[in-house]
Amino acid sequence: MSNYLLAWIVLIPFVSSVILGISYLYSIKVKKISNKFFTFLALLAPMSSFVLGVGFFFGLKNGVSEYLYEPYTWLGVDNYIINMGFLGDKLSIFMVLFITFIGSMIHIYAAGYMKEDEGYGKFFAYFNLFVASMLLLVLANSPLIMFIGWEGVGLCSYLLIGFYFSEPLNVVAGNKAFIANRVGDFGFLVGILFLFVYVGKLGFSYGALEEYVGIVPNHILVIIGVSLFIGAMGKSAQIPLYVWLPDAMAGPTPVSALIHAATMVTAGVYMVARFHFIYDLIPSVGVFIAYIGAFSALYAAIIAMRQTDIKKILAYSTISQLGYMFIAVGLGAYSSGLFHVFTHAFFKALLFMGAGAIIIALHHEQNIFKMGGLRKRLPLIYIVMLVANLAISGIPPFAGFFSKDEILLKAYEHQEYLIYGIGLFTAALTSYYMFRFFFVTFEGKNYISKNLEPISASMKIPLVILAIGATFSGFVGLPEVFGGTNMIHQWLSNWSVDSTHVENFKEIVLMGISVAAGLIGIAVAYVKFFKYDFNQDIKESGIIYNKFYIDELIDFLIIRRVRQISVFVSVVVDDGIIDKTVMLLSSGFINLGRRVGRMQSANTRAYAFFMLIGLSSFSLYLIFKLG
Amino acid sequence: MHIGLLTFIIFLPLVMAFILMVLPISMKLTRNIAFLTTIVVFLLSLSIFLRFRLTDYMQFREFHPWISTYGIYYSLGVDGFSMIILMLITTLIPVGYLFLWKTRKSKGYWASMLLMQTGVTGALLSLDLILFYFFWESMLLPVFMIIGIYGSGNRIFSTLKITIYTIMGSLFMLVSILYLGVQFYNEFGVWSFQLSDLVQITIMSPTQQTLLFFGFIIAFAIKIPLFPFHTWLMQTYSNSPTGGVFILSSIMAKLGIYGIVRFVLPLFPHQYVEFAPYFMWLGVFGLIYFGVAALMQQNIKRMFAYSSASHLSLITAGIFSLNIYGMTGAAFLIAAHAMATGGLFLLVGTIEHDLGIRSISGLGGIAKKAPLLTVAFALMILSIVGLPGTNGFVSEFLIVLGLFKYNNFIGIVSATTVLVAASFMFWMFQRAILVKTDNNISKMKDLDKKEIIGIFGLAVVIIAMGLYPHWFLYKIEPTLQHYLVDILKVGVSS
Amino acid sequence: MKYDDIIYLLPLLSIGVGAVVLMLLSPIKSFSINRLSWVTLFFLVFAFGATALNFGHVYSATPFKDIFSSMLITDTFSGYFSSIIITGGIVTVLVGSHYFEKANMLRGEVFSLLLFSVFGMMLLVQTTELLTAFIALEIASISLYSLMGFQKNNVKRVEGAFRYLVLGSIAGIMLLLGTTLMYAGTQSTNILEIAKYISAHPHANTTLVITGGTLILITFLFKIAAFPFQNWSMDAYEGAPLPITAFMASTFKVAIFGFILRFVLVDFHELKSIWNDMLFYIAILTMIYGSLLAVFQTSLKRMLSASSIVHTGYLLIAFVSISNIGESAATSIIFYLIAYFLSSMGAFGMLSYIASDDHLRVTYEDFKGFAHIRPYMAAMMSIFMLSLAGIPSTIGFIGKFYIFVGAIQAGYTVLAIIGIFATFISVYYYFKLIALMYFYPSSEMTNVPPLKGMTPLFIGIMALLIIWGGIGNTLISYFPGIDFLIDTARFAYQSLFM
Amino acid sequence: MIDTIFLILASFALFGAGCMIMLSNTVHSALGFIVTILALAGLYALLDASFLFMVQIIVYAGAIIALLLFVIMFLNIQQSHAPKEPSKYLFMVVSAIIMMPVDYLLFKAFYTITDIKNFSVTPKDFGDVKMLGGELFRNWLLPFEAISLLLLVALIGAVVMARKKERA
Amino acid sequence: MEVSFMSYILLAIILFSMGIIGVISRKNIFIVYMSLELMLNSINLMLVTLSKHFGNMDGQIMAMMVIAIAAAEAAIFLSLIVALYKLKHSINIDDYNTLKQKGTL
Repeated sequence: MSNYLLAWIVLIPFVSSVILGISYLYSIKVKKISNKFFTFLALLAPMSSFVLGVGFFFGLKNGVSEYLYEPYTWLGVDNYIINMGFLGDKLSIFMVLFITFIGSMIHIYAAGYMKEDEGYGKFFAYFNLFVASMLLLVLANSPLIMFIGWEGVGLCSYLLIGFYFSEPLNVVAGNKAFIANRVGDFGFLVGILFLFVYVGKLGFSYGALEEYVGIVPNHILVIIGVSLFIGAMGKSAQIPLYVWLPDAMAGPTPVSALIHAATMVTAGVYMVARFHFIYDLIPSVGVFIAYIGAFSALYAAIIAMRQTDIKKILAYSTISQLGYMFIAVGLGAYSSGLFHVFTHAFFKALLFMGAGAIIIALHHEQNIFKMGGLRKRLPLIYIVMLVANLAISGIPPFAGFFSKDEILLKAYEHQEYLIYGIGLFTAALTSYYMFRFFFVTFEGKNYISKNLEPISASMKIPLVILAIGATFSGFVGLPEVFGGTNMIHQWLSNWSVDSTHVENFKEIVLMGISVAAGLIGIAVAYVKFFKYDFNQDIKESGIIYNKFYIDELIDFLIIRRVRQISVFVSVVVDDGIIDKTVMLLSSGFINLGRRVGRMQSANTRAYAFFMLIGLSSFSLYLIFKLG
Repeated sequence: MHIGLLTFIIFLPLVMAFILMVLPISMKLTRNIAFLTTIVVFLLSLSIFLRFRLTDYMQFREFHPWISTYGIYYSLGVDGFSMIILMLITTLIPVGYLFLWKTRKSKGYWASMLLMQTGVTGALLSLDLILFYFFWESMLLPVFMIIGIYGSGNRIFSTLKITIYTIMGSLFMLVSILYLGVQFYNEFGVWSFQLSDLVQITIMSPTQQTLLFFGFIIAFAIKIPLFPFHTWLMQTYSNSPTGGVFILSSIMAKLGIYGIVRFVLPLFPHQYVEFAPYFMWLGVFGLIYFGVAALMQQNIKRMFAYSSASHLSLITAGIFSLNIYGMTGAAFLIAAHAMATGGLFLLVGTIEHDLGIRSISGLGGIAKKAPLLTVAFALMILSIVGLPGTNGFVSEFLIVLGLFKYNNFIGIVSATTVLVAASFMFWMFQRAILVKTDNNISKMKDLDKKEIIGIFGLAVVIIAMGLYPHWFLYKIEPTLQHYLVDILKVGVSS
Repeated sequence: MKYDDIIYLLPLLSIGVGAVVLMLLSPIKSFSINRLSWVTLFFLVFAFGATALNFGHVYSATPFKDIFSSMLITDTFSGYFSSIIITGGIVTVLVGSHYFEKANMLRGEVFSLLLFSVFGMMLLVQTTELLTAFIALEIASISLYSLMGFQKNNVKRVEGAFRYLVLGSIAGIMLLLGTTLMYAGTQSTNILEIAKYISAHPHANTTLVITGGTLILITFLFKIAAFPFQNWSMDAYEGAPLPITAFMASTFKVAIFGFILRFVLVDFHELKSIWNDMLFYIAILTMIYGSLLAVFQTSLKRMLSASSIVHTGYLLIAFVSISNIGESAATSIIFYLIAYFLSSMGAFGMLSYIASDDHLRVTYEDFKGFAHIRPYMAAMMSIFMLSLAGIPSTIGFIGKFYIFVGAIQAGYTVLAIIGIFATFISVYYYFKLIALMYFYPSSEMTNVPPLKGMTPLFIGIMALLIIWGGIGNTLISYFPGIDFLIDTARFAYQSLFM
Repeated sequence: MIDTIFLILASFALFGAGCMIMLSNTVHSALGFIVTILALAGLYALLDASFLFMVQIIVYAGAIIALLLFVIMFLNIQQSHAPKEPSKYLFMVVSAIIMMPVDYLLFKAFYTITDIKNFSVTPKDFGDVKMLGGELFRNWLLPFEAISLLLLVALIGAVVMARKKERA
Repeated sequence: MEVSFMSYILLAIILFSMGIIGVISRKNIFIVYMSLELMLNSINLMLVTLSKHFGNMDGQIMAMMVIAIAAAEAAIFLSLIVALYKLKHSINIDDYNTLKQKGTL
């Protein structure tokens, strides 16, 4: 594979997006263009990128260490030179592959999901723009170029959350996402700046950074590490910047599947892995990250237990699962974290798409307590959702088991028992709330059955493919205990830190414990919800249902205060003090003039008297001057 | 005698303005000819850009005696820094014309626009301080006319306010210029107001220099405007017509920055370095102050005024950062912000043209009626908030980097720029453009062909500058290096 | 050479003869105002031509030395000032004939008195003898009193004239007293001989001379309306008919400066610095007082009157600077005088052409939307306002530039700053008029004179002159530019010392 | 002898001037002024200015003051017309105090030339018409001519202002 | 005691001051006028004294001219007084205040 093709991985979706956007505008302004055209163009892009990605994958597999393509100097000021560079190493190609693959699936799914929508072309324009940005993010060879993709995906997220922009809530959610991400980006930017200032002169590609990062003083590295992680917090919805993700579910379901579950939110994990050379030097920050991840996982899981909106449940589960990933990368087990990214992409995309299918089928009903008994009526969906639920609950042999278990194992290995405990507990909670949702949706009694909307084939095919993926993708990382070779670890050997390994027996015991935790969760859910009676008028409420009132708290503590300050600044300080001072000075001068104007009294004697005073003072002056 | 290209660039609009005013032709013909004039000027300046050599000295010099008794010369020249702004001006003005096309104004409007162009390009290109002052004041008159005649609201008051405010500033500058000239005479025995001559003065005490420094700074600070000289801005922007606010925000404010770099920096290098930290802090303070104030504004133009002030404060911080990054970033942000803000004001102008003047709460749902306008609007906002991939990001990054190089803390504070603008811009976008409300917006029309051409040109440049900034930047660098190394003597990356 | 002497005296003579001729013509009923004004113009233009004969070089002569005992001098300096004064007369006649017709002042004596006034002023700048100067001043003043009090039914006129007369007499007495003291100090009243005496007795006690000079200076400060002798000017300018106000405010000021510059430069060149501290504060107070007064006026005429006080202040800045940088400061005064003359003569002239000071278009408000009715007139008016405000591209800017550079060079930076401050304030009241003319939709205006005839043409020429004086340069070969004006002023200065 | 005459005339002059500025009746003060003028005329004579002595009496007392009194009569100014001036003495005191520096300065200035000795010695025909006329037409022709024009202007002015109501 | 030059000068100065005092403190328009004339007269006295003091005639000639000027002024002054009296029916100088500045505080 030629190096320059790396650029095309990004360019194809980008160009496709631009063409789609222009044709969409053409379509609504001038002449209608058929959806087929959009579909064709939209699907072509991620698939082509995927094919290119596969090409690079084999290239790397056959011994090429990395592909590098730097077409031009992006920015060169003084001796800071940043090239527009694309780096195809094992990590990025790994990311490219699963992004384009999942992306293609969700494109196909969306073609069905959105087919009635009048913003069809626009949707795919945004979608491909997102894919392009995401690919730029992972393929960039420099943190700054990565930042372009980083913000690009944030923008697309904003655009897609507010896809139905006439509704205020959607736009508000989009804004929330963007601003929260911006808070993270602020941290990210500060991190980049520190890095830039300390090592930028020696080059700012990852390679150069890795080589020279040693010259950065340790305390600065800590700042850099934390700042960059703040960026990851924003993008990957970790405490405390997670607040946007549940609201982001306002977007169309494929968006939630692609962006807010499978790909974009994992950018933070990717970023930490990409900067592993920094985090390797500052293990304390790594532990901090792991703790943040653990608490996010637990916290989100707790909230998810009481949610009623199907997509909100999935959103919180996403936060929770992202927490697991951060546990892994925080502890230096980058490849384990990425393994979970990989498997999570499958089952979470599957969950969302399944949920989307349910929502479509039920005429945009999202409350799980208004569903029920769908098992027989949507058998395919039932099956794939079962697979996905088992996967997320960590039941072997589904994909989630391998990756999640590995993370718990790593936590245990690093002797972070608290994290391990939290992780384990969260695993139980996870299986509980997922099966709560599952049972309420598909089982139960006394539900009201409504007419179902038919689900199109283009929605079903990706479901099946992903279900297969969710089942078997775990086997690429089959633990050595089971005689497998963890291919992910092998592939990402640069990113897997060797650490003390527990004995096989202990490992199996630990696996057993986590599976047991999962099963306990399922059991509790079964007891409580399998025979859920829809007649009972249950209203979820309480502090957990209300997400610990965090949104209200933020609104009260930050947003309202900022608005008050804003009003204060513009009304009191600007208009009241500064402008008033200026105006007072000028009107004061005019008023002084009016007072002085009284001297023009048209009184001859007064004038003469005034002259006399002048004459007299002249004389006095001369008397003194002449001595 | 020899008349150079720069003279044509400066005076062609002036001559055309007079011809158009005197000839008894219709408004439409006037407008078309005026537009053609700006296009010609654009082509002329493009030829300058392409023939520009990569050096740090003044190029395309023109030098003729004017008032020889006082050594005042008609002296023009362009270097890397002014070339960027020249290109900016000559590119933006035709775009502005495309948007102003449909405004049913009189001939005087178009003549004033041309006069304004002469004023700004003249001020930009003159190297003699008196000549500079000459243009600097002259460009105020067309603004005065445009806002006063075609403005809205309390336009007369705000016109007088801007006039008096800016003239106050420039008069301070005049005293400083004269003082410099006299000092030069005292030292060398001949009169001169040439920049290249005045920098050679050595006999001034630090106190004198500091006072003169502030004499200049006040003039430029009012024009920019910096805190606390900004209160004219909000009223003027909200009351002036599209053309006026477009020129004011995207071009004239930038000339304030330009003035600091062109004149204050070489004339008072010591003071420049000495007071740089204060101005950096002032800039960063302004960035946040104006940003916060913008949040709750009801009038879009007023909000943009605050937004402008916020960004211009950042630019000011950048040029005082005493290293090449901050200065390059500032130069780049001048261009980026001019395009984005100019574009925004033009778009708001079309909204205003269709719907009349409304506050943010009086709008809403425009996106459905005018998707093209919305797309353009969004792009400009993205540039303003510094989204990577647009030119806004590159410049903000460089400025923040420059400040960071100076002092980590101020760098971190200035990095909040990514938050500040985003918060109010997106909120405004949500309320005014996207979300559907009960307001009657049936008169809203989407962009017409000319506007599409104009805004498309801007959009392409914005994206191109975001994706390949180096191509736009490398011609400035020698100039800025020259400033930093030879004049300020602080080195490129202190 | 008697012939040369007559040539030198021709301007003065023709004006004097003209005045007498007009006096004789005025009772004849068949001579309408129009015809009389043509006759007046003839004499004025003739005198101007006679003055112009000697333009362009430095000369100095005392015609009929034996007869007039060297009391009369014609040099570049006097030629310069005479031509300004004559131009002032021409503009006043052009503007005035229209005004007088409108204001029902059908008296031919007006032109006679005007010429007498011009004669007095010319004599003032040509004489080297203090008593003659006093008489010349009285000729000019008494003609002006009469011109002001012409419409004796109008209280404003008569009262303005009366106040001017009373206070002017006091000022005249100061001049006389000063002359007496000079005579006491030097036994002579001839400026040239006084100068000789002073330089011949460098160590003599100069108290008398200085006190006398101070008293003469006070008269001068009174006539140019400097603080604290400024109060009369508002009333006199307000009271006078507009063309006469124009004539007083611009031309008379020029003549006074012509005299005092000669007096101070020739006699007090060495001693002048003794007044500097005093004049320093007077300049400041004059500018501030004028600004304060002008800033709240509603009547345009009063605003222009008040602003003329401010311009006096600017001139005083240069006057203070003379002792440190003699030549350039004096030249800057001479230059500024022509700048101010053009601008204020134009502004007053325009005002008197389009307004009558009693009922039509008195205040700012009355000019709302004027630009839409008479765009060219509004443009001219704007040019005059801009020039008065000292905005670049007008001659007013160059004049101020000159003065402020001089002040800084002489070490009076504070004065320059205060001057700048006054300029800044002046922007407000000058631009207010422009704003009102342009920014309001056209309103109903009655009786707006048309843009045709000699008067607007001449005012237009003055507007063009202002622009030319602001940007004119030597780009066009052999076409005089600003340098030409500055050089002319410099020649005038140099001719004083021949 | 001269001393005595001077003192008498000076006190007359001061007395007249004092009457003039203090009396409230217009005609009375005019009479006071005449006293001063006549006293001054006497002083002129004392100073060998015989022609001026005559001019002073003829022109001032005879013409100007007569004209003034004529105007007062013409306008029929009664005592009742005279303005009420309750605070005129206060004004006088204040203005006299303000006037002090001026007086002092003038006095001081003139004091510098007292050393010229020949104050009482003058040529025989000093101040008579012949000498004055000769001087006037030899050395003072220009102001003399100018004065004639001034009088002409004053004439025109007075005529213009005193003329009856304008024709329309 | 000898009558010196300074005696005359002193007298003239006192008369001059009285003239100014008269102008400032009196409201009667005629007395104001006479005070002005008094000032002129005091200057004449100075001129004549100086003339004698220096022994040349210039002072006297100037004094004569001052008298002529005073006559010219008298003509104008009195005609203005007549005109004003006809309009205002007052000889109080303070009553002539038509031109008073308006709009003051």
